[in-house]
Amino acid sequence: MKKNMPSALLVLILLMLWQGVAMGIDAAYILPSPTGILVRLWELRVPLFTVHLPATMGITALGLLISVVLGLLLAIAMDWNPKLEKALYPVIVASQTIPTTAIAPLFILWFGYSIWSKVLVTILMTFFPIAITVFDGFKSTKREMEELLFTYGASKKDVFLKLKLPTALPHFFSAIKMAIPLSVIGAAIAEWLGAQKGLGYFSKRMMTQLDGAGVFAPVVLLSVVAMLTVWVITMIENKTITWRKEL
Amino acid sequence: MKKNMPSALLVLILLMLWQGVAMGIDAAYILPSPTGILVRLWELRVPLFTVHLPATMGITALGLLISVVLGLLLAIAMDWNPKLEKALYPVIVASQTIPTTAIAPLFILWFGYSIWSKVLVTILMTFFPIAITVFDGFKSTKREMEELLFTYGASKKDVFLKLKLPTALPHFFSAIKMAIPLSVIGAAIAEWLGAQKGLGYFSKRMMTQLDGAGVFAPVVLLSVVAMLTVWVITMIENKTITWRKEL
Amino acid sequence: AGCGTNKSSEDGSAPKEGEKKLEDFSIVLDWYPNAIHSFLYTGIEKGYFAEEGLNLVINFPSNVNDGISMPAAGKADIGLYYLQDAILTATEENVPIVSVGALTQSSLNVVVALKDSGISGAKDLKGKKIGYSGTSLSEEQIKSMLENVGLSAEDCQFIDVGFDLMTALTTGQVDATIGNMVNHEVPQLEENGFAINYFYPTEFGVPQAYELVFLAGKDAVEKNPEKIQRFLRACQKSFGDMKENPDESLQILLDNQNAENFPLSKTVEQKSMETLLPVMETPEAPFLHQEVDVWQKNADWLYERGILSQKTDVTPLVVNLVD
Amino acid sequence: MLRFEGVSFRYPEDELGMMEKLSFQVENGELVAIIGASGCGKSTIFRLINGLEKPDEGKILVDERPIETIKNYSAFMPQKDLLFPWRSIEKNVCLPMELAKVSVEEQGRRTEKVLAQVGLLEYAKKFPKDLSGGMKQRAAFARTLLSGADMLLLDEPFSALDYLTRVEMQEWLLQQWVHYHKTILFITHDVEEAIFLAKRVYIIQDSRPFTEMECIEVPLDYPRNREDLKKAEIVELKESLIGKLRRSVSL
Amino acid sequence: MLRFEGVSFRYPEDELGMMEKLSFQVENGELVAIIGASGCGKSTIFRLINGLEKPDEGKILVDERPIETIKNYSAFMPQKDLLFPWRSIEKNVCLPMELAKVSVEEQGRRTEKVLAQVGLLEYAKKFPKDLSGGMKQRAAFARTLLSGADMLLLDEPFSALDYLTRVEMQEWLLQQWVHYHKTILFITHDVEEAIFLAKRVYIIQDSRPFTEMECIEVPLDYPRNREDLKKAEIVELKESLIGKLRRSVSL
Ligand SMILES: Nc1ncnc2c1ncn2[C@@H]1O[C@H](COP(=O)(O)OP(=O)(O)OP(=O)(O)O)[C@@H](O)[C@H]1O
Ligand SMILES: Nc1ncnc2c1ncn2[C@@H]1O[C@H](COP(=O)(O)OP(=O)(O)OP(=O)(O)O)[C@@H](O)[C@H]1O
Ligand SMILES: Cc1ncc(C[n+]2csc(CCO)c2C)c(N)n1
Ligand SMILES: [Mg+2]
Ligand SMILES: [Mg+2]
Repeated sequence: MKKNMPSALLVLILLMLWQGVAMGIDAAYILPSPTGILVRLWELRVPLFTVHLPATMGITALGLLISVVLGLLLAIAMDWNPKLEKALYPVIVASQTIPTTAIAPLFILWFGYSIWSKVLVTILMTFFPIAITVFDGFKSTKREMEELLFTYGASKKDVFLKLKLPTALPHFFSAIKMAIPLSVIGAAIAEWLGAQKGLGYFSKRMMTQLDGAGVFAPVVLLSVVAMLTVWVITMIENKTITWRKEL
Repeated sequence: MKKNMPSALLVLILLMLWQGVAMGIDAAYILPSPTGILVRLWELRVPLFTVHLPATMGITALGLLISVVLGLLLAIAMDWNPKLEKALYPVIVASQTIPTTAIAPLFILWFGYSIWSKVLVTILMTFFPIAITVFDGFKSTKREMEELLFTYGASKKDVFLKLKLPTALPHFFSAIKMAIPLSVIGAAIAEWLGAQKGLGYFSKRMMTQLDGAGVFAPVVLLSVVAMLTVWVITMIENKTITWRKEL
Repeated sequence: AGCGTNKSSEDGSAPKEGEKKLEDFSIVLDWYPNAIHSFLYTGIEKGYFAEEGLNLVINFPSNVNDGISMPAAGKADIGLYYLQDAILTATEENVPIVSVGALTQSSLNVVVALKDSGISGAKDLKGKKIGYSGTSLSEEQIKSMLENVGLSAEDCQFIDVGFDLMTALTTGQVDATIGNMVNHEVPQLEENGFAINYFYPTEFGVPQAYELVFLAGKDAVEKNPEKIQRFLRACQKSFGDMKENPDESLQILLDNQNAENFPLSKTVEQKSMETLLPVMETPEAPFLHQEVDVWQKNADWLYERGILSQKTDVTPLVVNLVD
Repeated sequence: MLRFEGVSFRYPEDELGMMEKLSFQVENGELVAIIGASGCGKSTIFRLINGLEKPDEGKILVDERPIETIKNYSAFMPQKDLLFPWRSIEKNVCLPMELAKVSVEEQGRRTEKVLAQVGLLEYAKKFPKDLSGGMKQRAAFARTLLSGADMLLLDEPFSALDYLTRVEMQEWLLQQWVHYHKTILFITHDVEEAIFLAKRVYIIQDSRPFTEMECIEVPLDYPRNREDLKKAEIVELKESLIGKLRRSVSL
Repeated sequence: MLRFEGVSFRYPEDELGMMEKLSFQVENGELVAIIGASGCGKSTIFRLINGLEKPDEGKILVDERPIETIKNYSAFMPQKDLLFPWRSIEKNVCLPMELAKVSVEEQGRRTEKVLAQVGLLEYAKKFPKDLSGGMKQRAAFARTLLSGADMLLLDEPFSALDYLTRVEMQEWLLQQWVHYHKTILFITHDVEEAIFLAKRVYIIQDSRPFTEMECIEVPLDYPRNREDLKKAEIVELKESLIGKLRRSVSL
């Protein structure tokens, strides 16, 4: 607890500043005050928690899961076969530069307003960073250690399991921590394109009504959830990786 | 050239597949064919290149620049002062989980239709990854090397310049390469929210008209530009960092 | 560019230095430019706004509600928005906005469905997927239409399709859409070869309203009404031209259209113009004229429907600056 | 049997070749030392044997088969310890056995035994960062011994050990060798160590590229005794070996 | 002058303390060797002197001032080379001078001179990965010498060098010492090296935690000659030192 003091203090100061400015402007549709947002969050708790939060969580969870599996598979495949790497790596990097959000409306034409069009946006936002980060992790194994394993007659699989996997583990954690916020952003974008529920949709709807506090309420909810997830993952990471500065 | 063969081949195969499927569906508004996109790109070259491309490039460039400067400053500040780190790091990580896109419509109310509302979205998308990645780079300096410098009577500044900076350089490059696509996505999102020009805006308009090829034309343009930038940066990186596997 | 909190200071107090120096006057449209906006382009082309010392800057909306939010936030001098939505937002969210003129004297909003879908009236909407632009009133209008024919709105699905009303319909993503203009979408869809059915919400209990109104920030109207008056005067003059010479006016619009973005079809816009001219000005009401009474009727209806939380007197919302 | 047949090699970064048409051979079960000035190419020979560098010319054969075609023929102890920071000492030592699919119980048994012998039993559960330099070296040595290969390549295995520990390790290595009769090549800077352990000592002399290694037989039988080192002929041999070490570096 | 006053220290990871109430002192301009079994705590003493670890108890003084209050009093050559992979050998050697704000020309001059002396002149522009183990060690040694500090702490500086190179480096170190009269503490496993270089030899004996270090004066004057090592009393001293090295590890 104690070590989080400075951070808590900073957040408090920022919130107070925000509250001050918001009260100064006194126009919730331009800048709602934190207290206003909390009040609104409380008022809207039923639809938010029973309908919209589950909907968005479903999209992000599904999207993340598929992204992680796909991303890992791809990273492993590229690490496995240099031909695959040569073929895929530039394509992946390149594909990352495609502003998926711009073509996202097409997904609705492909999948309709089902969850899949939204999951696809999420996957496209998170899949590439995961694949590339993890692959870079595999690539950053220490040459000398790889050579050593090689002299022990290690198979490719052995090198992978005994050396590359542990080396890439910190990268994997970074990738996940990076992907979580991205998946939330992806879901929010997707819900903009057309949705009947979800926190992104809800937020947008509130925007159309110029209900500033209502815009922020689901956003606050979303980021609290994302924060908690990131926090849990950081805990796991700290437990797992004790040798970061020693490699 | 030769070493890019597999990748070129893959791209070719993918394109041909795409073309085949698109011709099979034969409904450009669901899935335009690559050739159709190229034709449209050519037809639209004048507005795309004279109006929309410069507009979007302006946003991304400005956004990236500010993000890089801010992100670096923040990473350095946190590295400099443990108190600052304790206060800021959790806040930054947390703030990354805010789905900025969801509150982005508000930015238009703050800045109007000016470029700044769009630049802000771009900054919010790219700033955090840069700050965190670079800071993690600073943190990953080898303990023993830091101790050695310390015994030489190195000041904090020396440790920073002589050890942390070089150690974090690869992270910096990764951060930039990650930030470029994100900035493009950011700009595209921002242009959705409100713009009179720009490739994202253009693409969106084409969607309204069900002009599938027109949707893709600016997307293709954007990603070519982003790809070129990433490529240039990779070149610089390869020239600069020759010791990745040796640390 | 600054962060605009002290909104009125930039707009309101710019000193006039003779005829040469034009004052910027920004307007946010309700939709992409179409026949209903011809008079604005005509006015620019003919210099009527310049005569009033104004440099009219036309912005298209990027969100459906920009027509109200931008003038409210002081980021635009005036916005075009829908009357019922304006009442709702202005009262429920305390958005400081006033209406300074009505663009049409009657509703244009229609529900459109493809003929194949078999939807021809409110009774057929039950259980359908309905696309709308995100304005919350559209939902209420559908519900009230259903209740008007003795159905409940329980299982209607509402899908926010933003600006993509036509495409959502034609690609079969939704069964019907609300928020189409009878003058534009209807002929446009027909020209594109779609057989459609359409009907007015007003046929099913929704009160008649001035479809679109000019909204300005309350502050701006109080502090510098003269600037808006100048704008409105120029509008009236422009509308005069549009009425006199619709073809010329249309041509100006077509010349100014952004073809790559939102191409207009001449024939469609001609039809649109024919529909519009009789409702933008009627024998009883000149262009821009608005009656508080019409506003109040709508507000009362909103209250009856339970959309407005309080019975509201809308008199302060309506300010007639010209006649 | 290990045989170099006219092997030439040059690091791409260097202008001068490292070795040219080098031929030599080591019989199965032999214990051979390689000595030479710093930077003369000793470690490079090991890298070649391990297949970590490819000769520009010539062939390297193990039991008459080119090394490219075989696997698992050698166990290498590099100059750096290269312990994996994410594995405890125990787990580090297990590594080659894991790769050789030795059963877990067997791994446990052998690890315990070897750790006891190198004096690290109480450090089994610690991580490399908690060990002193010499302890890490012993852990790396233990790891090498437990790889099942018939040929051991040891690059300065005892350089970081104090005199007594070193002597014990040497004696223990000799025991192991007598017991299992593996082929052992080792690099050392300690001429006494070379003489005490090796049957033959290869000396790399200064010319660059070098084309041959002088070979000197140690006139002692196994098992050997430390006292043997005080014999006049051995002391003389030692002096002559030191004399033969011509540096390739110019100080 | 360096003085330990009742210093106690324990690594948090260990149960047993490393040292307890240890006191000793080294005069300015002295050349002192520390020997002891592997893992007995020699490197730890250097870490304490450098302030990299804080004593749990007691004080460490340099010139009567507690080390926390002063800077730049020592130059440390760690057991690992720790060359920076992104710097050429030349630049690596320059590092301490850069930190001491030595002018660039002066840096160039000194670097060239010292690199010539350690036999790495032609490798000046190469990067650490292109060097052999012994070469890296010499580069690290050169780097340490060029730091301006008055006290040098050398942790097994010559362990990876062949006999001749090592002897030359030793002689050169002695010259440097005679010339600049710096205080030098070095750790070695080579008893001969300790005797040849040092005026006094500290021996860490096996008990854990250790409370004192035995100190032995070497009865030789400077400048010394290699031949001196063959004197009977020195040979005897050497034997007795080896005898004194009781391992703390149980083999
Ligand atoms: N960073 C550390 N954390 C915990 N324990 C350590 C650490 N460094 C060393 N030790 C422990 O302290 C003891 C002494 O280590 P030290 O490095 O001082 O030995 P040394 O005398 O230099 O040995 P060597 O000659 O092998 O280098 C060892 O038993 C080791 O396990
Ligand atoms: N990876 C490499 N790339 C380029 N040159 C190298 C590489 N490794 C070693 N060298 C060069 O090859 C030469 C011999 O190196 P090697 O490591 O074989 O020496 P060594 O005999 O083992 O020396 P030492 O006893 O100091 O370890 C050195 O001059 C070195 O500069
Ligand atoms: C040509 C044209 N087409 C559609 C609309 C949008 N629209 C008309 S009515 C309505 C519902 C208001 O609650 C909406 C969204 C427009 N403005 N202009
Ligand atoms: Mg070597
Ligand atoms: Mg040590």
